[in-house]
Amino acid sequence: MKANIEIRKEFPFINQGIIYMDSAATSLKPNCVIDSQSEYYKTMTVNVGRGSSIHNFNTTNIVEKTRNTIAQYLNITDETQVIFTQNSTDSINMVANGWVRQNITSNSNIVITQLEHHSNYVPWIELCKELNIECRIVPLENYEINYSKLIEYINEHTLITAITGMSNITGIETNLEVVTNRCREVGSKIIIDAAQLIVHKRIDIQQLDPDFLVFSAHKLYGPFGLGILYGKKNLLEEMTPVRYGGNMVSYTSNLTNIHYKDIPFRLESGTQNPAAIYSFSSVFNFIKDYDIEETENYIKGLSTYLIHKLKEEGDIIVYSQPGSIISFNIQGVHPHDASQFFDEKNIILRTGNLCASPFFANLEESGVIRVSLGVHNNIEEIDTLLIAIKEIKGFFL
Amino acid sequence: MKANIEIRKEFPFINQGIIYMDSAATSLKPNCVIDSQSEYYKTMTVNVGRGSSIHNFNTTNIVEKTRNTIAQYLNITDETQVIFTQNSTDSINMVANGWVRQNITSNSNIVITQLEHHSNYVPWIELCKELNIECRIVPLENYEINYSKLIEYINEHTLITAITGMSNITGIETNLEVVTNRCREVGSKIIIDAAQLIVHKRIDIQQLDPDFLVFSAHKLYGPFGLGILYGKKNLLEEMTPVRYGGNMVSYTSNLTNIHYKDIPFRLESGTQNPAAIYSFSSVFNFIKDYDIEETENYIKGLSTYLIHKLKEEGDIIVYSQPGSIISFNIQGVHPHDASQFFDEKNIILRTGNLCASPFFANLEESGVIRVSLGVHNNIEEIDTLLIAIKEIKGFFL
Amino acid sequence: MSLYKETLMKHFRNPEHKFELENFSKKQDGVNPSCGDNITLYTKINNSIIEDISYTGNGCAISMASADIMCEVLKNRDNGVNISLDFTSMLNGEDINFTNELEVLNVFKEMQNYPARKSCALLPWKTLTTLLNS
Amino acid sequence: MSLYKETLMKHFRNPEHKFELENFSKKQDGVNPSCGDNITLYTKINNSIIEDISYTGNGCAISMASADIMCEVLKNRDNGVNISLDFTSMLNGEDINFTNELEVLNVFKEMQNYPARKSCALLPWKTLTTLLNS
Ligand SMILES: Cc1ncc(COP(=O)(O)O)c(C=O)c1O
Ligand SMILES: Cc1ncc(COP(=O)(O)O)c(C=O)c1O
Repeated sequence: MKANIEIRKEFPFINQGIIYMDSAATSLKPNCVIDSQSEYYKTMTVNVGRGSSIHNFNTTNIVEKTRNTIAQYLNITDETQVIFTQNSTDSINMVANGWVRQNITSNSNIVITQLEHHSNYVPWIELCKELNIECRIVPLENYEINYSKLIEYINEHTLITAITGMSNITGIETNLEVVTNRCREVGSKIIIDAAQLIVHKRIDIQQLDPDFLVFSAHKLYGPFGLGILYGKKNLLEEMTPVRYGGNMVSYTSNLTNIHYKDIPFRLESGTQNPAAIYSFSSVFNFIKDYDIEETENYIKGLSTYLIHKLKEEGDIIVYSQPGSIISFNIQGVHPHDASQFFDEKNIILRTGNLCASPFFANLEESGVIRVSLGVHNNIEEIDTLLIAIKEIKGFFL
Repeated sequence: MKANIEIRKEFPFINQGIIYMDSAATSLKPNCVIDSQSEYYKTMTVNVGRGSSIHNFNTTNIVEKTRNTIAQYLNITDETQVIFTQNSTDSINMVANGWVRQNITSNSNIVITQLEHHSNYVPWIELCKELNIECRIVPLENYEINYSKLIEYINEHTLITAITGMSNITGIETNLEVVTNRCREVGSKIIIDAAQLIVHKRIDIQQLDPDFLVFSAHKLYGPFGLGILYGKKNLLEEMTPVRYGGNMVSYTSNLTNIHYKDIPFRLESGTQNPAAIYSFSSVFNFIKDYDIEETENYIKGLSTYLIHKLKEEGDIIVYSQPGSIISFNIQGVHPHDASQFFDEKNIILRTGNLCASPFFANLEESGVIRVSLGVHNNIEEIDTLLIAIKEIKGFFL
Repeated sequence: MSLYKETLMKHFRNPEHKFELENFSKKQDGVNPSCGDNITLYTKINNSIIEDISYTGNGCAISMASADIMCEVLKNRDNGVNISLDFTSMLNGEDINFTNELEVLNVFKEMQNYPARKSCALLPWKTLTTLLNS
Repeated sequence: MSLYKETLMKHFRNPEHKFELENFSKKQDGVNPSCGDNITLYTKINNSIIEDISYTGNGCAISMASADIMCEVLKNRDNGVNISLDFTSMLNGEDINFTNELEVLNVFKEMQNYPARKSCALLPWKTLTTLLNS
């Protein structure tokens, strides 16, 4: 791993004296990502389409090359299984409305967990309500998924199990093997919300073998406005598009017989964002420099120190284990009151329910203070954070 | 209007010796748009959300300010009626699945025209097929909408009329007054696809008074990945979200009672693209320098000259009238064969069915050569184009 | 922390009106969608005069103190809606100065400089407006 | 225009196989989704030998010439699938040289440099493969 001081230079945002501890909301963007997006607009510009000009061909090629790069990164053999979407939320809703809706029967159930982000929770709740289907919500135990309940809840009637690969509150990784095994056993499909996991673990699709997996570019050093949907080929081919329009049509006959292209194009209607796609492709060069395990160990070191200090401090509830995300509460202080003190030290972190309100259903607290760390953070920044926490305690307690 | 030589400097893409005549596919991006997108990533970065920190508040503010700017530009009194989407295609599908689907009855019909882009055509065709509803396709007459048929087709059973404000093939503006009047008369809702119109005409929502209107930022000098949906307040409030997830949830109770925020947020789930939104806001400064009518007159001058020369040339079918879009065919030459000759002169234009295949249903041709002009084009470029056309004719005929 | 004035902290720490009113005549829930803070207002209204008012709820110091102070100043008044309008205007940057019994509301003037927290201070007042208009 | 060789233009302008075969035994439609070019192939196949082959269709010079040339070289052959594979490889940049009766196919070698047009030249061959495999 490069020296921290070198790494920090790659991220212009923190060179303004900001302490960025909100990587789980969106990761910092390295210069190469920012610059390549501009480069696209300056030197390539044109819309992607299946036109006949060479410029058009070249930009289309950029998109397809990126698709291939992503497939390789995730060890997906067939790149047509990589669909470009808007973000994780979009990807999940596509599966809910484009596949699950079509395949559900009245005695099906859907399994989700209390640990989900709203984006992998609300779509399922609403679909189940609309179709009058049972939605089974696996409860938590000690802020973690209760795996024995999970195994109990997933049964022969489970059409799909929707589960996060890593909680955006606790940062704890899901034991995906247990879940996928159970799903295989009873024939449930599985969709993995890898929005958080993607930046912390090298995902091997062939090994993990999920039916669907989603993530957002913006949480993997990439630009906003770009999401990924991976799916098994036969499932993607079965999917009904949730958006109809340009680019997906192969040809029409008699005005109303519309013939569609094959996947991935059939599921990517409307003008895509080739600038974002090009920019995202540069991420895969960037992360070559950062051995993901080494980076994780570095971050784990920082958070081990932080958690140790928080416990030493006292009056603090910690919901996390050492890892990239550390959520906690200072007893007696509302997270939003604390946030004022972080602001004054130019520390960016997140407070509140973090779009994962089910987590708080059985807790007294309705929110947390979340510190989420990235490769750019260092021990001095943790110390500044700890000073802020001391001040908060001093003021409020 | 600024001198053309000055205007051209604003668009880095054409400073590579490229003749860009594909503005209808996506407009050129001025430096301010490209730079502000980078600026967002370099100095603001953070995700938009309703967090409590000041940084978060500031980025959220950028989004809301842009919403306000757009509302003002379109003369919309209430900015909550401006919804950020992915592109026009996304906006149209939102209306189809979020409002029309919920309000349709078995004797409703939907009216569209043969002039539509696939994005305002296929969603309606497919919805009607799925729900077994009549879809009435207004035919063309002389490459234009047949207005007497249109008036006949729209009747008391018409739930919605979906119509383009300007054809992306002919460039001819729709007489929207006739259409909206007829819709009012019989109580049909109207959705206007302003994807092409937006850059050529200042739209005044209060005067035009449509029920829905959509466009894409990327066709108005803006970035990819951002669309707009305008809707009447009561209709937006009635809309069912097509995507559920983060940001739209107000609070949840008992795990399954989910309370949503008001519009616009209820319809904007998942991480938005604040960089694109910020970048798009700079467009509205940029276009202040370009009186839209003056610009249109300038472009009309170029195309009048072009059409005159094409007719002089002979063996050419022209589908357009003077305006920003000129589509034509060289008789006996397939558009794709022609495209090779334009490539060699570094002229970017579009050939094919332009994602509007219904237009060709009754024609012998299955595609066109489309020249679409912008404020940056000039007479020398038109002359180069004409030389290429002469060469094509010389070679093939 | 200039935001957390002493008066404000006093009301947060030792609230005087944070309980469920007995025999209330009207009740109203309010939520701040930006953070989940919630409040329930209880009022006894007679001839448009707020004879008694209290609240319960969960939220940050700003929202809870704002609720407590609101209850304090509104008791035995009939112009809650107007005060609410003035209070909102003050937070939005207008040069408004409360006097006499309402003077305490001026502690929130500082919120002009903390735009991210305005909605906290406004939550009880918004809830009040809903209650009075319903 | 190095792309539009004389041989190619000859086949485009004066096609010899562009008609519907009488008594064809198998027929196959093909479309190029990237541009709408379409073709219908007609074949008479006997013991895996293509005894006769023709086409009709609508498309650019490249796709139509490619179809005409394909019909010319395939008549009385039984290894259409293999030739199709080689042809595709050549367009994708492999160093393949057709000889004898197949030599004419080398005019398409230039297409390596026109990636946007490859699919035009391939349309008839793809359609053929579908036909032979069905
Ligand atoms: C008339 C018209 N409608 C809709 C669209 C679709 O726009 P987008 O691809 O940005 O969704 C286009 C352009 O592609 C268009 O020209
Ligand atoms: C676990 C998890 N799932 C889903 C999402 C939604 O991602 P996006 O907003 O990019 O769609 C997030 C982040 O917001 C997340 O942390």
